[in-house]
Amino acid sequence: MESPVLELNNVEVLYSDVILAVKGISAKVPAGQCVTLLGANGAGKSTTLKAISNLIKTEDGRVTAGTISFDGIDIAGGNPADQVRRGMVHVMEGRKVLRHMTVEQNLVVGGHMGSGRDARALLDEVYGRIKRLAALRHRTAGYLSGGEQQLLVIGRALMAKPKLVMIDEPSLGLAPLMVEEVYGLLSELKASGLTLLIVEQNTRVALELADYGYVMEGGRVVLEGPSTSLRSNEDVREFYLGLTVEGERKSFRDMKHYRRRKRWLG
Amino acid sequence: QTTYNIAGLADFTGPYADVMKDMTGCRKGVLDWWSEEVGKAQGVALRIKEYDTRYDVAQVASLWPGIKSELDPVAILGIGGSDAAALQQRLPNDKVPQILATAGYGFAWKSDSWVFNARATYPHEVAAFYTWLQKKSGSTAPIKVGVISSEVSPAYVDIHKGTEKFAKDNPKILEVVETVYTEAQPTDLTQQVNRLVRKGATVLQVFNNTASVVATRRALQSLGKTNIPIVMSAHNGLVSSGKALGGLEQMEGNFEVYGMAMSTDDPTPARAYFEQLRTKYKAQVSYTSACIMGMSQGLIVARAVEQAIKTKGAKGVKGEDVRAALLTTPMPSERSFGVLPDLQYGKDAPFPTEGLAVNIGTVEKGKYKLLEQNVPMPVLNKW
Amino acid sequence: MTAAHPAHHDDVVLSARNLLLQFGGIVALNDVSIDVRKDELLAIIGPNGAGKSSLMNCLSGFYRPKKGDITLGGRSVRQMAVHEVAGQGLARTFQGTHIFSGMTVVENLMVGRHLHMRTNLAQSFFYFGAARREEVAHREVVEEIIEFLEIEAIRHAPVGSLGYGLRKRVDLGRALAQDPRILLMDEPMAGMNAEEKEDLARFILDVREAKRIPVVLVEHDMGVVMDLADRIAVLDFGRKIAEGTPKEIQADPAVMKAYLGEDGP
Amino acid sequence: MSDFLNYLINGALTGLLYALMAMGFVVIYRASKVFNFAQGELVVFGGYMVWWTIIQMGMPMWLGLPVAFASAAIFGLMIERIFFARLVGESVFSMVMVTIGLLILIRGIVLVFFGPQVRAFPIIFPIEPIILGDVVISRSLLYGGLLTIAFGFGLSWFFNRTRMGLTMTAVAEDHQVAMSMGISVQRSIAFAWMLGAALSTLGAMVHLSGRSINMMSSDIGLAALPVALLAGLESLAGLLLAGILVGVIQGLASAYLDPLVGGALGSVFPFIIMLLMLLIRPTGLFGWKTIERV
Amino acid sequence: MDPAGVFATSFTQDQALVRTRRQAVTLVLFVLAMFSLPFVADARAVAVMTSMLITAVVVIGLQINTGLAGQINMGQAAFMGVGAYATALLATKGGLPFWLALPAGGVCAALFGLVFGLAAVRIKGFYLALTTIAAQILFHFMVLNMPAAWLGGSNGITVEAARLFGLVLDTDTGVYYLCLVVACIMIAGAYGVARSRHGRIFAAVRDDDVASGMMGINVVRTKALAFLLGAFYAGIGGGLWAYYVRFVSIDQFTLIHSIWFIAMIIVGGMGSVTGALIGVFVIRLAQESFTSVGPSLVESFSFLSGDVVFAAMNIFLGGIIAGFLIFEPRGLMHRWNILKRSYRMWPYPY
Ligand SMILES: Nc1ncnc2c1ncn2[C@@H]1O[C@H](COP(=O)(O)OP(=O)(O)OP(=O)(O)O)[C@@H](O)[C@H]1O
Ligand SMILES: Nc1ncnc2c1ncn2[C@@H]1O[C@H](COP(=O)(O)OP(=O)(O)OP(=O)(O)O)[C@@H](O)[C@H]1O
Ligand SMILES: [Mg+2]
Ligand SMILES: [Mg+2]
Repeated sequence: MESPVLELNNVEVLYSDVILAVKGISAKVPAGQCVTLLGANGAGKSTTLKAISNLIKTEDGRVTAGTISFDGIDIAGGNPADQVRRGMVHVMEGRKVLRHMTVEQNLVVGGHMGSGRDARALLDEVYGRIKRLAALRHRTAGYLSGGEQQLLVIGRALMAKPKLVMIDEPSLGLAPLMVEEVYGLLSELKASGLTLLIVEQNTRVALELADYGYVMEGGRVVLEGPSTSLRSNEDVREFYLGLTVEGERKSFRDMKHYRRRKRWLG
Repeated sequence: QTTYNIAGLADFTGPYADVMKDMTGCRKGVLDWWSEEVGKAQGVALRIKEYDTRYDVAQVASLWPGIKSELDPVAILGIGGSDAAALQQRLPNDKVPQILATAGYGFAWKSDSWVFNARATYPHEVAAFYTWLQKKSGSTAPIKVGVISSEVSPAYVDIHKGTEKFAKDNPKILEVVETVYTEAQPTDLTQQVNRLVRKGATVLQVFNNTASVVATRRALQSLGKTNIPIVMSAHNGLVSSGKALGGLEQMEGNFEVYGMAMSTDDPTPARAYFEQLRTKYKAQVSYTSACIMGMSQGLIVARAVEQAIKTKGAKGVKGEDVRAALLTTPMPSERSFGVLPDLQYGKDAPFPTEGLAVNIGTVEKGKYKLLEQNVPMPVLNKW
Repeated sequence: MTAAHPAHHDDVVLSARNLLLQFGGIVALNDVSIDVRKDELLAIIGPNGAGKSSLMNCLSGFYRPKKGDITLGGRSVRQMAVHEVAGQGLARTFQGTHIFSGMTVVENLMVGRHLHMRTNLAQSFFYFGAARREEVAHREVVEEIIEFLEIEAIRHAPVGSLGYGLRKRVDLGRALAQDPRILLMDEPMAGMNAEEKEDLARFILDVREAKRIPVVLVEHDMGVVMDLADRIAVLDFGRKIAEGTPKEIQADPAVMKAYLGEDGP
Repeated sequence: MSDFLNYLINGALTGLLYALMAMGFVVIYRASKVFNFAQGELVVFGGYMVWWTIIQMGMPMWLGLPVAFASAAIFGLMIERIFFARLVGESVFSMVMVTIGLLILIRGIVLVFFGPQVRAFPIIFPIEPIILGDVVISRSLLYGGLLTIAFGFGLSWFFNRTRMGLTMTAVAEDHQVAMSMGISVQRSIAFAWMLGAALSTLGAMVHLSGRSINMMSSDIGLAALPVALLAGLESLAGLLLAGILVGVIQGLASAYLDPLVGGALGSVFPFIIMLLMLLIRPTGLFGWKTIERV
Repeated sequence: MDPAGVFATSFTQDQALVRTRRQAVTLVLFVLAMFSLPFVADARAVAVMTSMLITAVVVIGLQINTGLAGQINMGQAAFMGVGAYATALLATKGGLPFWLALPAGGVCAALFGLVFGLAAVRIKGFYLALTTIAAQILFHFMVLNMPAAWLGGSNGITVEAARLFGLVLDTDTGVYYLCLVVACIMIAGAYGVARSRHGRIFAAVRDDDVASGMMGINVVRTKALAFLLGAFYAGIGGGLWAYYVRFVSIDQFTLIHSIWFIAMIIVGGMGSVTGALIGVFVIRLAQESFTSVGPSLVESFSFLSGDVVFAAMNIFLGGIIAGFLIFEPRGLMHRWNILKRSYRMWPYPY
């Protein structure tokens, strides 16, 4: 296997000098593949992504240990703008569109690093990939529906002509059809050679797309493996896919009032 | 040897910062001179310590009790409004008189005061000017004046209110065609000045600040009406305004009026006295109206102490003795080397309201020049 | 925590009739009517931008519909301001996290009690006395909720530093602290994994069991909706296209097409 | 009638000067989301730069003005380097508070370096007014007004149409999002302050040409406030209209109402208009409407 | 966070401000020290403390309004001015004794503040902050342009010293005690408000006014109330000021004063009453010690003249504020809390 595009080595992240949110994780994202990061709320998934793009510095956080290398270069603590220039874009959680600007302006801003001349071509390419956006180009982004906003932020990331896109919870708050549409787009992107790192709560769809997955809990990686093996892991099935041992979907009605201890904690 | 302390209230970082160096330098110079040439014989020296108040009432109020206990001063030399505002109510208890550098204000026009001004109010002084101007013109028609003022400081408002009062009481002498309000730093006064001129103003009164004088002068220049003079006072006078316009010649034909010596090049006794301060007492100052204000304060207090020593002896002079000396003893002009006119304080106002005279200055052929001396001041009623 | 409001004879607690809501040219709600009956969980589903949140916002008084009427417990609340609607016993949780991030968990829940607190500013000023008595009394209610939601450990943690799931739980607690007559929840489970959804589902079920509060739930997770809901209403492009039991909805071809996709959940 | 025309035209031109001053606020706001309370102090600083190059150093205009602009821009850059570079990611609120600290700081700097004296400001625009019949128009205001209009439209085009302008607008929307797209928030803020300082210098030139400068000249910043708010903090072209509106109303009020009232009604009028307008349109005439979705 | 070993066993305890015996002792000692100050300290210290107390009352009001309820207010000096004028007028023209004139002045200021609070109904954020500057300008205009007989116009108003049980409070000590007692009441009241229902909804509205509305909080009323209360404090401070200087005039309450008040809550820390007190103390101390040191510097280094030394003070003060904003934007209170926390966690770094 060739050397991975992105590699994390024992990374620790500290917020406000007191909260240790990520306690030493190591992970690899090989070129052209899709890797997913799963885990409960507060496990430190978003923090990990923000550590890679170094957006944590805006939240009074910093990487205190470990290395993050992208294309073989250590980028920990680097400037977020340099990260984008090297070809890595971070699509943040919560569909952060530029709300007062139009869809097209959002895209143009996304492509601000490229040369002015191919901007037009790039714009057309994105409109071609995400047909819906073309129709919305003059709408104010803040008033779009949730799904449209999600497509927009992905489109905006593409405008930077990235090698690696990191997406934080792309299916958050999306209706089933919309989830399919977004993941359809993501798998097309993967097919076209883009490397993806996806943080997801919707484990089912994420594992369908991903080649490899990591499960985080309490700031550590507790489980990792190819997505097929994760999918058959008992704990993942129970806690992330919500399936019974037999593979039936559990009903939310007859929840037990206690919880089985997770094996990886024991 | 006895040293009496004097508290100096100065404004190095507020609105009067621009003139403070000369003012504080000169009042210190006077006290040094006095200690050397008058006090030494009696074994008395005067010492001043300057405090920066930013011309802020809060700062004065919180500083003063400390100054009082630290220095136990026999007098305070203040600048103007804010020093009076902060202390006038408590000085009768503290028994320390305060002498201000500026002319008096209407708001401080109270009887039995512990605050004293070297000069009467600005409206008094400008009224003397109008009276003189009318007489000089030989006509009996009232002088028509356009007032340019501003509301940024209550002191400015006080001045134009006083002027309007004088016009009301003396319609034969003065008519205010209009009072125009400007910003503190007016951009362009052409329209306003044009209006005043068309309403028949033959003089413009600008007593607020140098920037306003400059803007007014520019307006007159651009209207081609430089024959209409501006009258101003010491704090925004001909020299500083001329400097701000890029040259004294720009102020040709305008007037300045106040009841102190004028800092012209004329060989006056005041000038000679100043030269002595500079050379012999190493005061690092230049001869400006701010300097004259400082000298006048210094002289008033020094002469009052001198008087108090005469009555009380060299030791044990207190603030109340200084005040008593001020109230009882007239100070003829010679005693102040012509810096001030003959001066006699009374109990009914913090400034001498009668018997005062003003000087009028102008710029003639590009030179700052004393035009008229000892112009008597008319009676002005309280507004 | 007994219900503060007298039981209603009418079966319908909250009812919206023929709502019309427009934003400029966009019709967010078009002739939508729903009824929420006593002691039921009504789920509202629909594609993104269908108008679900808009409907919730109308019900809670945040948006004012152009046409139509809304009654809560028999009283029209259409003209009421947001806080007055809340005063009528309507509580809600939010799609994103709308939580008071500068405060601790306890304080957040205490804000929920605000509706039931009565001391005036002067009493607050002279804290000792009425104000303190009231604080303590309501603190007891809040502690019950804290215990119920199992968040004792983070009682004094500032919510700004909490993870998403806990924040959602605090959000729910805050709504419960209002002791509401009806509870609206807008996508409470978005961004949670199966385990956390199970937890929250359990709380929702408990709320209904213990407190018998009707709940209106907007949610995209079909598993949750189908399992928890008594009835489901489906919105699409601002119109209600279907309403019925989970079974009926799952079988409805229009719903399949508009929302679930051909292959179902 | 000619009076009225005079007040109208000069009011409008004065209003455009306010708009130019307000442009400094808006440019900084538009590219960094920071409302700069020290704008008046920037004007004073820029003004002193002009004074220093032309009067103190005796440079000819063609050299002195560019040097003054450059020094002002460098000053703006320094402000960013020293204060804002460290604050990226902090709340906008604390950045705004920094500008309040700056206000006090720049006052001190100006006092120490240039002293409190009232200084003559160079004559940049000829003093002789343009006289058309009864109408007298000040040249500095007229040329300044024309420049303001050009800058208003030019900057508006820049921020709304060009790629660079849009990236800066993105910074004003949300610092973190902008960063996630590889926009250098720091550079945007630096540019904003440089531009803001340069515009302030231009403003000082128009405002003070042929007059005088001292520390108190910063008051014009306050007078420009209602214009910025009336237009809405995001709108550059809108400033022109708001400026003219405020200028004309102020001019007419001080000409016709002041004598009636016997007070400076003209100078409070802009604030009253602003208050009333904001009650009707809370984000000004052309400002971004807040998008609130729950 | 509490030191180890302190547990709240009842809700009353859990809500109490003073939680350990040591804190209680410290508080009592502190109050005693304040009351004995005139006996142990020199006149300057008492005067400085008096001005600190007055400023503290005003700044706590600003803290309630800006720090707690999140409404930036650049007109606090104007509100203070309204209180000072109202107190002065009621005392001189209305002949009210000071214990009536003072609260009545506070009420007048509160009503003036309410007007801007009502503007907050629609106007938000910077727009609101900047409209409060209009308060400053309107106040100035009104005082100068009402008939002079009403508000004194440019003449200002002279106030008689406060009298209580035949005692005339015209000495520094008398005024100090007056300010101390009033400030104690107001500070205690602020703590009361901050930790009860009203303070909580102020913070709620600050953090998220949409959610607040849906919690049944009348957002409009709450914002108006925050302005009202903040202005009330300013008014009480203004009233004390009137009895302290015994002369009020318009130039005592300007925009630059408002800006300094804001600087104080920046330095102390937003949102906490204690922070406001710390901010007042630190900034006033810096200002006052500069003005104290300055004259001696000028005297002992004759090559430095006053214009340089004192101008440099402004750079110092501006630098202090800017320094705080750069290195500790959340104020001293925050730094103190972190220190406390790491001290209690020691030796574990996090
Ligand atoms: N800005 C911050 N300051 C302090 N602590 C933070 C901050 N952001 C996150 N944390 C803490 O770091 C931990 C990890 O948070 P993170 O957002 O990375 O979780 P996550 O796995 O993305 O969860 P979710 O699924 O809810 O998005 C949490 O405990 C959270 O409380
Ligand atoms: N404040 C608003 N201003 C303008 N348009 C709005 C506003 N709120 C909602 N809309 C529009 O109304 C429509 C319905 O939006 P709404 O948020 O109710 O959808 P939703 O069903 O909740 O979607 P989602 O599942 O994404 O939350 C959308 O087209 C949206 O753009
Ligand atoms: Mg996350
Ligand atoms: Mg929604």
